[in-house]
Amino acid sequence: MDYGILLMQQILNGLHIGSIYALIALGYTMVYGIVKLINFAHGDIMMVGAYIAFMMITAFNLPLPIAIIISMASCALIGMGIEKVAYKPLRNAPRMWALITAIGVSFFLETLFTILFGASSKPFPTLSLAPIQIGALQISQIMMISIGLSVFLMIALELFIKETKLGKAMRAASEDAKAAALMGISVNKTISIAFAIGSALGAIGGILFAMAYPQIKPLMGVMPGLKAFIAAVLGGIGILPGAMLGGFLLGIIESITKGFLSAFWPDASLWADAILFLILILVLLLKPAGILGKNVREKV
Amino acid sequence: GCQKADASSDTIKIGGSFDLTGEAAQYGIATSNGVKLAIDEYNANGGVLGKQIEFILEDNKASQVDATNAFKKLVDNNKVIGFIGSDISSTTETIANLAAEKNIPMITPTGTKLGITTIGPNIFRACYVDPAQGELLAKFATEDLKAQTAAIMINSEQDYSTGIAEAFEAAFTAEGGTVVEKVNYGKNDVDFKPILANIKNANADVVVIPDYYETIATLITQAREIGITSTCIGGDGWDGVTEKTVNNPEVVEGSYFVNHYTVEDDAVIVQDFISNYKATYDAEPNAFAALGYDAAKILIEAIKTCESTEADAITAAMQNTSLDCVTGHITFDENRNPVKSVSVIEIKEGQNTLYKKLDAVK
Amino acid sequence: MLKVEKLNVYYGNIHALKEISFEVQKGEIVTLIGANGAGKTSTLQAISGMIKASSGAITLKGKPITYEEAHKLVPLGMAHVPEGRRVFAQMSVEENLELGAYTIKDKKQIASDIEKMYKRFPRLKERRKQLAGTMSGGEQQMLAMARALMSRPEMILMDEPSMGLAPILVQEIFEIIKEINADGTTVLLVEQNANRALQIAHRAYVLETGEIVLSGEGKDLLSNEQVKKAYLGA
Amino acid sequence: MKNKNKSLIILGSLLLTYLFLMIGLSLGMINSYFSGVIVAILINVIMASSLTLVTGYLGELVLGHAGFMAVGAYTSALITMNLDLSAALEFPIALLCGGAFAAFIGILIGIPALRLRGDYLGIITLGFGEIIRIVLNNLKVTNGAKGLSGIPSYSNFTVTFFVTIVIVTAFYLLIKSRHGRAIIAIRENEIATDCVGICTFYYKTFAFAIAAFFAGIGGGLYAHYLQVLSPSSFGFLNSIEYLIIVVLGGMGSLSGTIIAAIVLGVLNEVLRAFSEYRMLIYSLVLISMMVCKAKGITVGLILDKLGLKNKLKFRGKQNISIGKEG
Amino acid sequence: MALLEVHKMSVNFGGIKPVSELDLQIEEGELIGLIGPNGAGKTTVFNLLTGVYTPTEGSITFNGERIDRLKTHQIVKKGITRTFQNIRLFKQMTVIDNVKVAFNNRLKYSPLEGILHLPRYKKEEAWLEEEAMKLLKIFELDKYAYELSMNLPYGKQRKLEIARALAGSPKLLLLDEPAAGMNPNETNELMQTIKLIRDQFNMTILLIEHDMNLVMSICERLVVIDYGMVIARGTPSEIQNNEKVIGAYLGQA
Ligand SMILES: Nc1ncnc2c1ncn2[C@@H]1O[C@H](COP(=O)(O)OP(=O)(O)OP(=O)(O)O)[C@@H](O)[C@H]1O
Ligand SMILES: Nc1ncnc2c1ncn2[C@@H]1O[C@H](COP(=O)(O)OP(=O)(O)OP(=O)(O)O)[C@@H](O)[C@H]1O
Ligand SMILES: [Mg+2]
Ligand SMILES: [Mg+2]
Repeated sequence: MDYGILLMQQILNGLHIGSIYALIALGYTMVYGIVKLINFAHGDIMMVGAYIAFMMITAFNLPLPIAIIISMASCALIGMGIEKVAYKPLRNAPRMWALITAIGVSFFLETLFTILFGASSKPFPTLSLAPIQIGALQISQIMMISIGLSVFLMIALELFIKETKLGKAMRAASEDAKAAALMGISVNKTISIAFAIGSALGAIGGILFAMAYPQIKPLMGVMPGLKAFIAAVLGGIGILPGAMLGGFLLGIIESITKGFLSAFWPDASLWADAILFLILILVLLLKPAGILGKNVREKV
Repeated sequence: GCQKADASSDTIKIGGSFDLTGEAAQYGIATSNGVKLAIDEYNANGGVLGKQIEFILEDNKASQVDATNAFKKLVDNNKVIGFIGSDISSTTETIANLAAEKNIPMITPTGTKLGITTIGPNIFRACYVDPAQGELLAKFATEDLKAQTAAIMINSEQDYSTGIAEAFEAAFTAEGGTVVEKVNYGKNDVDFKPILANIKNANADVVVIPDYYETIATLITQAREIGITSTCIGGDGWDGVTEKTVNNPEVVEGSYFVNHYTVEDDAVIVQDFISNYKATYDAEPNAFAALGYDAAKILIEAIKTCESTEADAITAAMQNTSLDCVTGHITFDENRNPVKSVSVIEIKEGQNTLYKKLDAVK
Repeated sequence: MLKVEKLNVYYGNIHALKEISFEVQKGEIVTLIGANGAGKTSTLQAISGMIKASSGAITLKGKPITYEEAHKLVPLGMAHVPEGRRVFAQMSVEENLELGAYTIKDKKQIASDIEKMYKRFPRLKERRKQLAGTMSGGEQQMLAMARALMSRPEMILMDEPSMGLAPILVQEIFEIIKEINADGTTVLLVEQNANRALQIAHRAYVLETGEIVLSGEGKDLLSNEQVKKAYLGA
Repeated sequence: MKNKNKSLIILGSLLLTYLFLMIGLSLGMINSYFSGVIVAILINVIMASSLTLVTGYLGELVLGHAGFMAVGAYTSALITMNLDLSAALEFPIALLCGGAFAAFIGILIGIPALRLRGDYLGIITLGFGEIIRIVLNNLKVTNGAKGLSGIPSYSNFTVTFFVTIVIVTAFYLLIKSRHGRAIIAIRENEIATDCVGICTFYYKTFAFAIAAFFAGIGGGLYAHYLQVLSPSSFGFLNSIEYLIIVVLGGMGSLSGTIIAAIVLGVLNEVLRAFSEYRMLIYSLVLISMMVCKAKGITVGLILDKLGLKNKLKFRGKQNISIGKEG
Repeated sequence: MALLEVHKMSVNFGGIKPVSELDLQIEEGELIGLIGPNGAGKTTVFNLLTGVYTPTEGSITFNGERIDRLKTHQIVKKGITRTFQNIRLFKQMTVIDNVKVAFNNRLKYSPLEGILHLPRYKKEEAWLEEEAMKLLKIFELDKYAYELSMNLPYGKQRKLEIARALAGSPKLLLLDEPAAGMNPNETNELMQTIKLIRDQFNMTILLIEHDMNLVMSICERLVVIDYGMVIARGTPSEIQNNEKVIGAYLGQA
């Protein structure tokens, strides 16, 4: 067996699932960046996005791109709505309170969709694009779309946050909402926008996920949501390039332990998640603020 | 609320508990639908012992604590005289302990873990145990598919999957075959490409995938995508997979699995079940639903036979079951596992078709 | 310019401001003095919308703003140098200044104003890329002041702008206050440095446990025995 | 003086509660279902009050508490399954060993983990919790995914009731001691705590170990109540469940935690009949409870508004100040 | 030998060198003022002395022992405590508990003794209550003892910080702008209190302050720093007339 090819193939696999983690993690980070909320419902927004696209395609026979746009727009609205109802009242409360509300929202969306669509999975229409063969390597086209999209969106968002006025306002509002208001920044508006962007990103992530693993079900967002959260932390929570890097890394680590390591150590995939978490723990011990995180010391 | 015991109650109360909201809810719901269908049919025909059957269903969201509370509630508050459930093995085993202690006749439609029924003389099941499926698959692979090499994919967090895999490996080796590759994955995995690379390299005659249909659908799609062409086989968990692959039916084409029944079976009971289920739930009945239906039937028929609602009498009657069911003609062995025939299903043109029937194994 | 009538503020059960009424005319420097916990900060915060008044009426340029959200007051020409500086710690000095000019559209004006601030506080120019949170206490105080001025306010509320500043800068700050006032900005100033504050103020109010107990011209209060004894440490 | 009286009253009312429940139980008025629900709630009380030591009092986010419970559960179950002593002897031994081993693991994990803060600590504890679960899933002694069965049924109502009382009391007293003060001080301001000469690292690890110890005991009770164990009962969502109780109870309030455990436990049972709609209602209740909490709407306030504390004077919008950090 | 001896101490934060080659000596019982322009590095000196930051170069000797590599809590045990420029109280704890926490190192009972209310616990806690109250009385905070510290007005919070620092029974007390946010009258009161504690506890005190009235009237010696380096040392009157200090810090009054 050619291990080099195997390793390359596994890295490619990792980049694929990683790019989806990255997209979801970007959404996470948008929201986290402004309200410092670990939005446990983000994975479920992703599920909602996938379901909306599914409905658009199967029930209304719309073409995929239009379905994606509708799904993103509706998720943006849903995200803003959730923020208004469930998070805004807790803005001045201790952070862990909002965390619990987020969990509540997550349960709510999961159950609501179970009731609406049933607990069992639905086959999601895939694009049957033939994989591109480069030598012994196979590259699926959906994968290239996912990777390209996540890199593009990361750069666009980073520019938005760092350079635009609105982006700066978001950062200011996240640090000290009251002081930001004294600058004339409408904190409510900024937060709404962050949720809209984050949720729309979640929707894209959900659709790409559904296209790659063509089943959707109400609990589909739980694991990717958790992984995306881990990715965001790994890269340095609140940092957009970090989220993307974390997502890719996570995907690669996963696929290498499961697919490459297991060629030498048959039980590797039994321990895959443990290995993943161990790496995460090691990284955080060496870099307590994540890979790209700056450990800014509190001025005393 | 806390009700007083009412011996002269005018209904016969049967309890059930399944995962209706947890991580395996799709299976629990299908099973409980089968149960409900059977009970509704009995009630429509006048019930049993001249009384209507009241089926009380409690959710346990796949949690052992919830299963315990649900069962105790059914017994203590609702005074059920028999119990059907649960779906997955962990909650079923939890309940079986309690049912043995309280001596409530119990039958699980789908709890396949080996030790469950030996917990007490009143614990039965409608499905076959995991090892039996593994052995059947091994036999089928060597005899019918003439397979010499096999690769196994195991969901290591699921005792159903590990149980079948272990038995398959033992039997397959005993028959002279070699297991050339074994890979594990977790219950939450969706990206199987990494492990499939190894399966592809192994290039075995058959690939054994003992898991449930939703995972199978995702897994096998990716397997075909990366160019695995081996024949795939599996257990009863596969029933339902064709629905999940309607968009790309070619991925499961030519696969085989052993099942409790086949839709092609023209026995009246099977055809009635299928049409009634479709009419009631607007969905195809899968093996879970069929087993739920049979479990209910076995319990109710036992009550009918012994003409009593007394636990020991029902248990004895269940032990002596000899009944035509959707999943075949069922009798019980001394460990209260069903002895029934097995259908080998071949997926052809996106449909489950009967390949052959195997005799009952023990 | 600013009119406060019968303002009441509660924190839970604490009645922090009791029926406070006062006025600031256009072009004036008015100062509020009082002991710790008298309610000076609460007054400023209620005006700028950082906390909600329980009752009372506040008008700015004749427009009622009692329950207006804080961010809507900036376009009306109000700025607030808050207690405790509250600079954006994770952002650079320059970004802090840019945010001060959030409501200003004219990019050229912003750039020239930033230069102006750098001239006033050379230390800020030296540290323009440093994260504001790592600056020393006094440096942050300068930044907070500069940031508020960036919006070119007509009315500025200042909460202890000289706190933690070196003596040489304290002089500087009071010079700046006079300067911007001369340029037409109305100032409502809260200061512990009552001596200096009363010297530059046109008028002053004395606050004691949430109530206004005394008011008058700055110079008059400076020689008021009661004030001397209580606040000037005579 | 006042304190003595208070604790006597509490003790008395506890005993009365117990007697009342026991009589109910023996007369058959309270059946095994209710006593089962009570036992499950009591175990949740233990789990949540141990978690609140770290999350509420120390102020650190922990997302892997179920892991410690698992360690205690498996350890104690393996002991009682393999020891051949009388129940009265082996059960306490098993519980204590379970607790001790969980505490040991807690220290092992705590030493590296506690160098991190906030969400990073949260994720790292989540990681350790999952690692524990995966280890249990792959070990031979724990019987892997199939889990353990045939564990003796020792956790009856009386045992659980008194163990819970002892644990909660111990927590209460610990919080009131110098150690408790140090732990709370760390939550309030770590740098200042350091600067008054307290080794924050030691006290953090200490809190973590104690929490793990009691979670381990909780796990032991759990194992001997259910009689079967499988690794999947100790996943991430289980940890979340305890966190919900802690936060709902008010973080750093033992009585609140107990009340929340009871309310959620009862809610869970009441809603069971709604099957599919159960989680929908549960989640809505959860969200509205948190929103009400944040708006300061509490039972006390409602009583206030109803005039039970007479003064009904409405003072308009109030500025309720709450600490920013949790 | 001096109580505190700082020799060529420097610190570097990625290019910025807030303190460089600083020498400082304090004799037992002295009351010294550390002054200098904003951003001169005064607070950083405190952070270095208390181990919040570790010096990149140089040494700190306290009471004959090197302390520059010790952790904060170890340094506190050696006898240096401090207050903060930005108040850092245990906000949600009562006033008295704020002080009690700082007594922690002087208590010996174990967790088990605490849980079981054994005699040592009772004895020590009773002593603690008394001592903490005594300290609060000095600062006239006793009537707020059971209020949450965050509900105190600013000036009282500063006093509580000093009380808390004293609870560790330090040999050297570091006060960072204790009079900030106080009006002249309150500053006067504070001055009296500082004098009082120095006499009563025979404490060595190093204080940072921008209020010249306070500094000049109670400090025996002043050290002036700018850009992390000492630019002048001397008695208040010497400093007041030092051209360099006037130019950089005092300004023409
Ligand atoms: N967030 C709050 N929560 C509760 N009470 C508060 C809060 N903020 C202020 N108070 C109380 O309100 C009263 C007035 O406080 P305020 O801060 O306005 O006084 P101040 O005059 O600015 O005092 P200082 O000179 O100390 O800054 C004080 O008694 C204070 O304790
Ligand atoms: N963690 C840090 N990172 C970068 N620069 C820092 C850091 N801490 C302090 N500085 C810089 O070091 C210099 C000294 O700060 P320090 O707080 O010691 O000043 P200070 O003398 O106390 O001033 P003030 O009187 O204004 O409080 C400042 O210019 C500050 O910006
Ligand atoms: Mg103030
Ligand atoms: Mg300073």
